[in-house]
Amino acid sequence: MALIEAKGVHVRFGDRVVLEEVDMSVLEKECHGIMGPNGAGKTTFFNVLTGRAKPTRGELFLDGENVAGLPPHRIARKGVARSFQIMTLFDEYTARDNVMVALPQFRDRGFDMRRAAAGDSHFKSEAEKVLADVGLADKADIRAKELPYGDRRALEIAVALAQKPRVLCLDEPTSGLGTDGVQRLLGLAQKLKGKLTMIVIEHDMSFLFSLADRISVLHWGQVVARGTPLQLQENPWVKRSNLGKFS
Amino acid sequence: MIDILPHILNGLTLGLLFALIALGFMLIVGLMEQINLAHGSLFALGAYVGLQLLGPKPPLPADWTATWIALPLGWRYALTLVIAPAIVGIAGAAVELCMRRTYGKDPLYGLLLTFGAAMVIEEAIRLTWGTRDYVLQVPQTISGGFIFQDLIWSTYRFYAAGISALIIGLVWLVIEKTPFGAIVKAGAHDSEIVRALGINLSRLRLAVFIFGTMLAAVAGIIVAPIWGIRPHMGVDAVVPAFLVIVLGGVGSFWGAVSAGILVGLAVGLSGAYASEWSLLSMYILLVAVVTFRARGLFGKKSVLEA
Amino acid sequence: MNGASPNSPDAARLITPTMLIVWLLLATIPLWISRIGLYPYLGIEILIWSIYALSFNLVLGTAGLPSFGHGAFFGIGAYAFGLCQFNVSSNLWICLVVTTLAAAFAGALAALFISHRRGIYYAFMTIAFGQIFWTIAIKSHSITGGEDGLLKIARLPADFGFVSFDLKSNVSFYYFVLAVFVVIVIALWRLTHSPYGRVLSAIRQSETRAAHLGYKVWFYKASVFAISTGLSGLAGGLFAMAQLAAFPDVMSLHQSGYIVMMTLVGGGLVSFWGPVVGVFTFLIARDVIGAMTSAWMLWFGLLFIVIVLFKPEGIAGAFRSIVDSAKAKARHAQGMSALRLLFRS
Amino acid sequence: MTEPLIVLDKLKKVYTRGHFSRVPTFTLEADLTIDEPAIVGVVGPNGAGKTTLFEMMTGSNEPTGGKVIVAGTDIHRVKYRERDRLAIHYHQSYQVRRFRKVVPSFMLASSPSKKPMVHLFDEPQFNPQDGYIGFMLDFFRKLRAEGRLVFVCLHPTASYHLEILSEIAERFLLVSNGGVTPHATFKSLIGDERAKTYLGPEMIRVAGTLA
Repeated sequence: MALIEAKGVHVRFGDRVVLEEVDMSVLEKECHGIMGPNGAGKTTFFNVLTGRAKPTRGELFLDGENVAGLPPHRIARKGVARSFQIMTLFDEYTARDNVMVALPQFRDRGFDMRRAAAGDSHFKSEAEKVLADVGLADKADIRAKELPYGDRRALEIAVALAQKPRVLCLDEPTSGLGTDGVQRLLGLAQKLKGKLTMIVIEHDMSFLFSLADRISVLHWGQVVARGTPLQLQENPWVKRSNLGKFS
Repeated sequence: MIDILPHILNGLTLGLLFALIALGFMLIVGLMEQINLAHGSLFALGAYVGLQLLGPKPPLPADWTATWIALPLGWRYALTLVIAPAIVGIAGAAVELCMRRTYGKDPLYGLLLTFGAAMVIEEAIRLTWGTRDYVLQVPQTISGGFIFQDLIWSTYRFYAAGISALIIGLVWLVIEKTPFGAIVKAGAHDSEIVRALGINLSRLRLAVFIFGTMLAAVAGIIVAPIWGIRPHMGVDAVVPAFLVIVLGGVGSFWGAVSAGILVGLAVGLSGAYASEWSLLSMYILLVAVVTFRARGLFGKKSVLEA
Repeated sequence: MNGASPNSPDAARLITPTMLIVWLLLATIPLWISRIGLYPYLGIEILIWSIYALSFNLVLGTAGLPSFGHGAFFGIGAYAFGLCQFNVSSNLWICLVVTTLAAAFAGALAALFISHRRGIYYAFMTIAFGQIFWTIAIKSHSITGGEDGLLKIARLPADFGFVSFDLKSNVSFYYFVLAVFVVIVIALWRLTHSPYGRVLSAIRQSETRAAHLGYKVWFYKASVFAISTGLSGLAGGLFAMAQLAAFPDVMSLHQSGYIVMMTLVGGGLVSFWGPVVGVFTFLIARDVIGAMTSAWMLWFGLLFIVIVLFKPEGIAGAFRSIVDSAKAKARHAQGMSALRLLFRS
Repeated sequence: MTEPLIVLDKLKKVYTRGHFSRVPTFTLEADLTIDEPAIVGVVGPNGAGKTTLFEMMTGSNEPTGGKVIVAGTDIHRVKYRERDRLAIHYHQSYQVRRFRKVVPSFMLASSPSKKPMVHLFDEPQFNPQDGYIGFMLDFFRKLRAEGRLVFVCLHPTASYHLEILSEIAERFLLVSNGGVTPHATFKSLIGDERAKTYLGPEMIRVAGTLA
């Protein structure tokens, strides 16, 4: 059975279709790509999936339980972590503190007012472990807003990973990255693949083709195509664009 | 049932005044996404400048004074409605020029700056005019009262409500039907577009701010004969103005107008039965509405929420 | 981050060197304050308002919640202290606990309505609640004395069982308030650097992110509001003791604005001690400028505008940025050497 | 399916200027019927009225005269929020347009259908670099296979636009000077004099090789 199952998820805003009866299923430990042009509704789908937006109608099952319309913190506690297209970090915190606050153990102690957070070396080492995973080990003490762009992207992912999620949702992780940055990210994503369920929104086709197990193409708020990268690459127009055969 | 009619009428006239007071505030909040806490002080300043213009020592060049005093009161009053806001507009311009440094930062800074400006204006008023109460003279035709169905009605209240409605209508026309209004609206939604159109955004903001300030001043002159003139009147005005804006929904013109009338009715009606507590009714109204409707009655999403 | 940088060694301490210095300085105030032309009562005022401002900054600086009606809770504390003393008990400790709980309860009530709101709507709702409590205080003549206030509040003795201190003189009362101040400073320092404080600060930086990390944001916002209003109420109770009365004036919108002003002028957004610096500046400016001109608010208003325009982080912030830029220079030098290492390898 | 999918019955839109003496500035007229599911290519110069036509077909722009009947229902008599269950307009602009509500919603009928029967794609971005074109075309075919009517409005500026048009569309509409002319084949479309002047000689030459 699929871990995530969207059934007829529908979001409208005025006369604009944002999501039109979207069905989608994501298997456990699968890496599922969502691609499509700008304004296609990809981020809205993520917002519905993570509780940031309520669908007008439709159901969204996470491990058999309908989570559509639950608030973000409830969904997060069920093990869904996300990154944001427009990076949303705790800018004044250091990289380590950003990750530390994301740890579930820290969250469980969120109402502890008596002990100093800094005094707990356990949190510190946990956070540093996650930072090392994304290659930020030596930047733990730098404040998020002072990190270079590529590192901020990596930190976004670290924050999501720190939640020990079952489902990791990445919203356009390559946006704004140079070729080197994309390669580094691809390496990181491939390391994670198979360890947890991943849903990756991406505009960059070649990135997804080399990463995802299955891809859904979203346009006009609807799934216009889906399949494995191999199947999708069979499309004559895709072939032509890959070969650069356009006059 | 008949007994309640005067209270409804009273509430309606009061509501139009609230809407008028909120109007300039609404323009600045809705179109510029800036909260002008000095609105109340500028409102009070309008009343004081009006008072000075209609008094024995008008703030005019010496050789004009004689001509001015010689004019009939009705004329002077009508001209005051234009001149006083123009003078207060200068103060508004000064506030906006200071405020420029806060654009693009947390809206909190704009709010704090105008809080400071409010303090300064209020203190300046205290220094210039002292702390005593004044009464604003109005022409005979609109003062006094009349008797209708055994009740005495104040002529001025009806005049004030009428002129409020008129000004609200005019402002609506300016926003909806003139190129200025169109640009101003575009400026609120997307300043990039305005820049791309080659419009000087900072001049536009200045213009909107001055316009809002002048509306505050007009409201001050119109409301002064009813509430009286004292340094504290600014706070008395700015709080209902906030309320009206939040209740109506930030950025919604008719939201503000209908919320003004709603607040007026709430105060008017509760005043009839529990006059001690009438001011409380508007806060309770606000809490009740905002609890259930996050953005007020007709509000749209705004950067001020983030 | 509110307070010293979270990774400074001070963050984990219960009592920091700065605290000791501040307390020592404050402890000497009664010895010299009269000599510089001021008076001991000013010291009491400064301490009480400092407690109030520190508690307020928990909401504004740490959690980033724009509360513009906090005066109401200070006032509720003042009334609660008086009413408890008249009707419940003449034990100082019971009265102070009741005071704190009453204000926290009122705060929690307001928080239930406002905690789901953000930004401007949050601010306006706090104003509305402030005005509601203020109106109630003014209009309930039979309970609060209306505009005349609640008079004849006594400074109850601080009874420790084995020893009891009489607080009637300003100097002894000063030391009592200082003791409360010491406790509050320790508690708030701990709280801001605890996991709870970290979460609040995270919420300030990005409510969205915090929610997606699984934090029940509204509950944090509500709880910190209740804690802050409770402590503000405690300050209000002390103020009632200081004034020997409770007046509705402290609950007005103006007074609520002043606490925001003090906190910001001092630099509450960036520093733990900012609110205290702000209270000092404000109250001393009031007395010093006030002695020279009757328009002290005009000058202070202008000063405030200048600070917002040019140093929005406030006085403590300005100090901090000087220290930070010195540190940044040092870090820059380090970074360069790291770069060199990289190229060599 | 007995009812035609769309009927534009003497549809007319007149834009005027001035409040008192109304001067017509632009008039659009259309009269046609499409019975079967199909993919219809729509071309025409900017300002010829394509968007107005689409808006009237989806019920967001009230016509001056005539009717739009979608699958047997007059779309302008359906509740505002249910009109998208009949015909849906996918446009490029990110602006959300609200319906101009003339009649309150409760006085209008419900939509008989749950899913839209007519899909209008207003100048979809066919960007050759990202390769989405193939998926988009497949999607049009899928909708058509499900028995729906698909309109694709294009403003050909590159030769592959013409390629797309000739590959995907089965019938055509030329919107020009306020008139709507149906064409059964790509050949007849590019044979139309108005299409020739609109596309220009170079594009017509390319089109000739495709037809």
